[in-house]
Amino acid sequence: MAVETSENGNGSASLLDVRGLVKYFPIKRGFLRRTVGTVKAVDDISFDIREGETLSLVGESGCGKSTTARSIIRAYEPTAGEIIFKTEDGDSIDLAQLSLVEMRPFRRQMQMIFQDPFSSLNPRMNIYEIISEPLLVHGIGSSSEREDRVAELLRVVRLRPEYMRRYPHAFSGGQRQRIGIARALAVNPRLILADEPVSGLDVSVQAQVINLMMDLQDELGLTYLFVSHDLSVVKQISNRVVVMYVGRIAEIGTPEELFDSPKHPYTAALMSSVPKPHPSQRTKRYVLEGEVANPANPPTGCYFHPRCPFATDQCKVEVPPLVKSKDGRYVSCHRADEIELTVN
Amino acid sequence: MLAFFIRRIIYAIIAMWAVSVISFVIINLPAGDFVTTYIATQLATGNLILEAEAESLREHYGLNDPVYVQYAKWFTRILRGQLGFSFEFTEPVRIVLERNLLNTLLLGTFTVVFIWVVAIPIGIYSAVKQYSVGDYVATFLGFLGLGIPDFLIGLVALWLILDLTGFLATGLYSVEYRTAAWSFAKMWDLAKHLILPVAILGTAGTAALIRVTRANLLDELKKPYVTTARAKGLTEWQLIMKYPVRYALNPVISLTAYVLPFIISGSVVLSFVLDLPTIGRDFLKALTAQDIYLSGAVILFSGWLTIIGTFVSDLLLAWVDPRIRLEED
Amino acid sequence: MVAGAQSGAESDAQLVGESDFEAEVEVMSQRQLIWRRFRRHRLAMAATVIVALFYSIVVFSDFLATNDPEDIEAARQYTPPQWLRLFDGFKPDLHVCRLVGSRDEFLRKVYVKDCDQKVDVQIFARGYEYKLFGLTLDRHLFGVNDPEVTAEDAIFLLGTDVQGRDLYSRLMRGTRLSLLIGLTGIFISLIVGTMLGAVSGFYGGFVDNLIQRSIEIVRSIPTIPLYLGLAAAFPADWSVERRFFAITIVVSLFAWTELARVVRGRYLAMRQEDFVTAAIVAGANQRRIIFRHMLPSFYSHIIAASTLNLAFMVISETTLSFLGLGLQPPAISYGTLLFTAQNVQTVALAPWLLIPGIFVVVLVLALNFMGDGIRDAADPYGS
Amino acid sequence: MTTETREPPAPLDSGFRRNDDASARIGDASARNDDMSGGDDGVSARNDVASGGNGDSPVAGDAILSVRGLETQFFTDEGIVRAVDGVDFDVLPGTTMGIVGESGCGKSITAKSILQIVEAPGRIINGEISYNPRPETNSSTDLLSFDANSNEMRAIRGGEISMIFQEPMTSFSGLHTFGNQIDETLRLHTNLTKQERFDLGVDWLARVGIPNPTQRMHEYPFRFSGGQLQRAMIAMAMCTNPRVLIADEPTTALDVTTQAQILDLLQRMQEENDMAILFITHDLGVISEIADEVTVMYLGKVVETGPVFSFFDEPKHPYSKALLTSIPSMFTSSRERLPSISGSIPHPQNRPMGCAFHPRCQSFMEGTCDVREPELASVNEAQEVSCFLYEE
Repeated sequence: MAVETSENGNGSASLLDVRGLVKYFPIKRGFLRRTVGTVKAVDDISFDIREGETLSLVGESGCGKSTTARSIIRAYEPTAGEIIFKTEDGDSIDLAQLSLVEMRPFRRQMQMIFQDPFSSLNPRMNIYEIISEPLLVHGIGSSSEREDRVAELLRVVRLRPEYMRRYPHAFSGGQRQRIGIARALAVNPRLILADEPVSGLDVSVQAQVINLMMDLQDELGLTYLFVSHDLSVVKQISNRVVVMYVGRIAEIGTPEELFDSPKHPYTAALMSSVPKPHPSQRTKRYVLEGEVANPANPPTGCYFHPRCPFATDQCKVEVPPLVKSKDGRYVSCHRADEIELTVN
Repeated sequence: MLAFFIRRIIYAIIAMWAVSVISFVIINLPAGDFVTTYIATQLATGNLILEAEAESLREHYGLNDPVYVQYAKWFTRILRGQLGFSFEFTEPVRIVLERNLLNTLLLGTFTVVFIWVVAIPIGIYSAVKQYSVGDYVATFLGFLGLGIPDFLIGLVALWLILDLTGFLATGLYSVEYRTAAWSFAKMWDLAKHLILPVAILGTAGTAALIRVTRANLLDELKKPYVTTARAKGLTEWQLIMKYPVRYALNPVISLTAYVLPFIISGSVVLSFVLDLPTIGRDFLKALTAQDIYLSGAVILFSGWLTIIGTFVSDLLLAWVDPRIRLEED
Repeated sequence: MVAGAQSGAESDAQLVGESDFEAEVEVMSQRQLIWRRFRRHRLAMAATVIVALFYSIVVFSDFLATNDPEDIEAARQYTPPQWLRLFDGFKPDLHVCRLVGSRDEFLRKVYVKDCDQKVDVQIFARGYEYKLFGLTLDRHLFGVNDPEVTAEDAIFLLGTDVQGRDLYSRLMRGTRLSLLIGLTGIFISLIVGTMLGAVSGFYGGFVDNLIQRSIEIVRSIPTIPLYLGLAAAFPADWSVERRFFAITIVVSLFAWTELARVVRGRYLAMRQEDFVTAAIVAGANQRRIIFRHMLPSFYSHIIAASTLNLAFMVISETTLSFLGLGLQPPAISYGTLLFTAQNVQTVALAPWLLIPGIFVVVLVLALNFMGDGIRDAADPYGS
Repeated sequence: MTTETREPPAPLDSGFRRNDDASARIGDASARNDDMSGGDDGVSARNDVASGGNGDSPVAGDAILSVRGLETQFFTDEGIVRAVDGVDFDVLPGTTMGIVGESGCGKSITAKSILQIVEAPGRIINGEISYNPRPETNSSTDLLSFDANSNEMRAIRGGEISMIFQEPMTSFSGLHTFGNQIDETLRLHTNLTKQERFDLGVDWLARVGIPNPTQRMHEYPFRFSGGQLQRAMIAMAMCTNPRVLIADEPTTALDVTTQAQILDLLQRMQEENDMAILFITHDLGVISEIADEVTVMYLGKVVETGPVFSFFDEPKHPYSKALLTSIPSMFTSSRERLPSISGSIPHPQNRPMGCAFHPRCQSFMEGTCDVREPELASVNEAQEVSCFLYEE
């Protein structure tokens, strides 16, 4: 599915270009651990991330959004596909082709923020050791320079530098998430992959972290790949959103486009399912029938067709490609141009 | 379930083969071959064996063959039921084993029953009334039972009984019943004699089972399905017995098949202290006399029994757990 | 939507308040936290003290002994224990009561305690010569201050055996040997277990499968018959040292499986942890991830498993030697000491011969409590 | 996907929590759902208990469940945790009371306290829970006067007041078939025969929208998906026709599309069975979708309670206001910086002096908020708030 995605004038604007990314996990059984099947966690997806923007991956659990992020940063080995990254020097390099050792220098340019503020910090290391680790492994600075850098980073994420000798267990969830952000910022990366960074936090703390992330983006010119299942958060933070369903992309668009005039029936259902923020907006919901498809044994054709009210015979056999629709949006639906969808 | 079953059978066969190799190695470890041992025993009883005769014996048993051929021959003989000759008892190994088989199985079975009957209620109580005095007592006794070697308990018990009553509580039968035919009187005599060894043999198992039951049940009691059951209006005991106890005991009960062979092999040491007429006692005699065919056979069969027991336990566990039983593959 | 919405922009700049944590907890490392949790475990603490005492016996066994453990005194066979008395009336005076031996009508030796005749016991008394840290010494913690003491004047705190050897001094020696076997065994199983566990977890796939199946097979072999069979197969004419190592290997034969299982399990669990992914993403290499991030998280689990293994090994040695299949005289261990009490009639005659059994039980219990305590402290949520 | 807005309820005319408009609202709601009307039951075994169909509006001012001064504490090794620290609220018949709060605010413990199923080391220390299934007769009983294991309390649990939980996957026993587990509930609370119980179970599975219900009765929970299990749990809770359903974060573990299905189902069940729902959640969006009344909790205390419209239109407590403005919604515009609440929730053991919210409060008044504890008091005929801003 070679979609020409890096547009908006000159192709140079995209920092990361994912083309035909595939990640299958084998299901192993039996005495000889034979592979008896595959979980198609990410099944041929393409999108790009432009410099300075926040691109969000949304979808329900098991849709492959986290796997996508982890494959991009090579925490998982992608099964197939290209991950073209534009380096600081302006070169384009396919990260998927690199060995893990070759990958190491590029890790300075892309870092990750994790969901669980408890398990993402090594409980046996203090804050200084945690934040300075990326500096240490890349051999950046002397130990006193690293200490200054950690102090600076702590101030950047609004924590007291004096606390750098303390251990993670002394901090609350929101504070730990700030520590995780400081670690990600340590090597001045250009791309940050945030995997559900606020879903482990109390709601009253979420806004602090989101605001911090948006401020840092403005101050440091960061690019975010933001993975979340929380559509409200996604709407708040993103420039563009990729909607995923069972390992495939349903639709790509700006939050306004997707939330106000979805093109894909799944997007519409998803948006309609989000609870309204005020009781006066209670409406009859568009309740999606049936269950999410099993990525180990997905249906034929469009994965969404068994639940889709608009499905035709074509949908049952033919996989819809992700194509540019008439008004310049990307949708993978055979009937995108025929059907009218509204979210309430 | 079928794939699971086949996988388990393959494991079991490999394990049984591994045990046979180990047994063979043990048989062949002592310096010299068994003909040397045989000559020595014969000499001790006053029989002189000529060098030629020894050589023909070696030929007959294939002792001049390469090791793997010896193993193959030995193994095929075992499979045909020819277990060899016991020098210590001067009769075929098979006869020696059969003589005390019943006693051994009786002792093992009663011990398993004893362990379940004592340990499971205590384990359940201990978990449900966590941190109560009874729980502490049970936990401490459990540790004690695990920490004291069987033979020590046996010795102390024997000594105390001897000291207090002047009665030497050894053996499984009183002298007058030792060779008598089975009768109610003999069974009653056996029952009296079984109490001490069963209790001692069961101590460690009971202690272990109390700990396992308690730990499993404590884990289960925290699970959300217990809260669901409570919210239905069940009484505390009804719900504990129906749900978490079922969960906690599934693995425990399925272990029955696995525990029996362990108890039989574990009875070796106690049989020695209490002079019980079991295969274990014969085994120990065979070991000290380097009676290789008998000891090899015991090691082989207790190993095989255990492997079969493990296999049956796994199947039972799979059977009681619908998640495994109904797995499609 | 809401009147009077607050402006929260500046509140982000608010720094972490001091009041957020208790002053005591905040700077503690994970190791300190584990230690603190462990200290709260009273029983485990007491057990640790006991284990430490046992290990001091390993080092100072000769210093603690009163008589030469090898000395045979046929004239003093089956002497009952002479309890150490600290006071004479109300006057502090370390002594034991003299035992007067005679023969009864069956010509058996009987001893009568005569507390009018005191045998003085002194601190740092001179006794038989021994080596400690390369020095030849003859001072003992306490004893009768005379290297050439006669049997009549010697003290036998825990009585004597059939050959009139001092059980107390032999027990000090036996502790040394039994614990050394355990320690050597732990060392072997630690190396084999952690290596195989690490390899199994790290490489996965076929290697993992092979190692896991081997562990299952080893675990399904009944321990006692195999131990006995192997021990019995050692030639009777082996030297004490050779037998020592052979028995050590036998007792560590099964102990490695548990360690391998623990290490592999922890390794696999750890690999899923986000902080390990974070280290990968940071660009750390394999070595740093394993040694800096993963291993420190299972130290305590390995220590706990080893402690429990040690108890198992002490029991195994004792049982084997008790049956005459493990260590053999003249080696002195718990097992060989109990070997002299194999017979109930002997026990009835000289019950103090079972005292080594009490040592075994106390040691094994202490190791169990300590191991459990470490495990609980290392992993408060259960493993 | 029509747009149909609900009218805000008419202003209430007295200090009483009147519920005159309850039936109107229900009628309204059923209109929204007429295309979903499930299979007509006809099997309902004992719907005669405290019946009162949709038409009989309850006598004014009577809550079916009224919680007063509830205190539940946990006696841990580290000290006493006051998980629920004096909680008051009322649940009116046929309506949904939403309890909203963040982690550690005691909302789940409050729910479990009502049924007296708080796990050790937790204990209910104080309080009164009046259950009044027949408001017209005014025959209320204090549930806390019953022993937790008494027959009376067990008859209430699962019979009169049912509960559903957050984790559908672990809330069923994996070793028993679903049929076995629903049968148990029916056996405890009805006198039906085995066959009748089975038929009723099948009927309820069908009603909550599970395909092949007869076959499903014989299946084990691991064969159900998460959403189906939550439906099955609702069926199990509803099969005894309870007067009150306590839903403890029933949609938190579910995806948003499944959440929508479950919320729909719960509303339909409420209409069909005329029961009150106590809905516990941390999600204000869910509250705005389903609740008629809202109670906001913070660190074991109620900070505000009142009708859902008043809460969303005119939140009184600074914490409520902050929550409403700091959480993004589908209607906040993109890339907008939201005001945020500073600091984090204290550990329940390090509860701040005075008003527990004062260290994070924008309206903090020194010398008052950090010294005294505010009481829950009426600020108008509908809302009650515990804040010194409203103290006369």
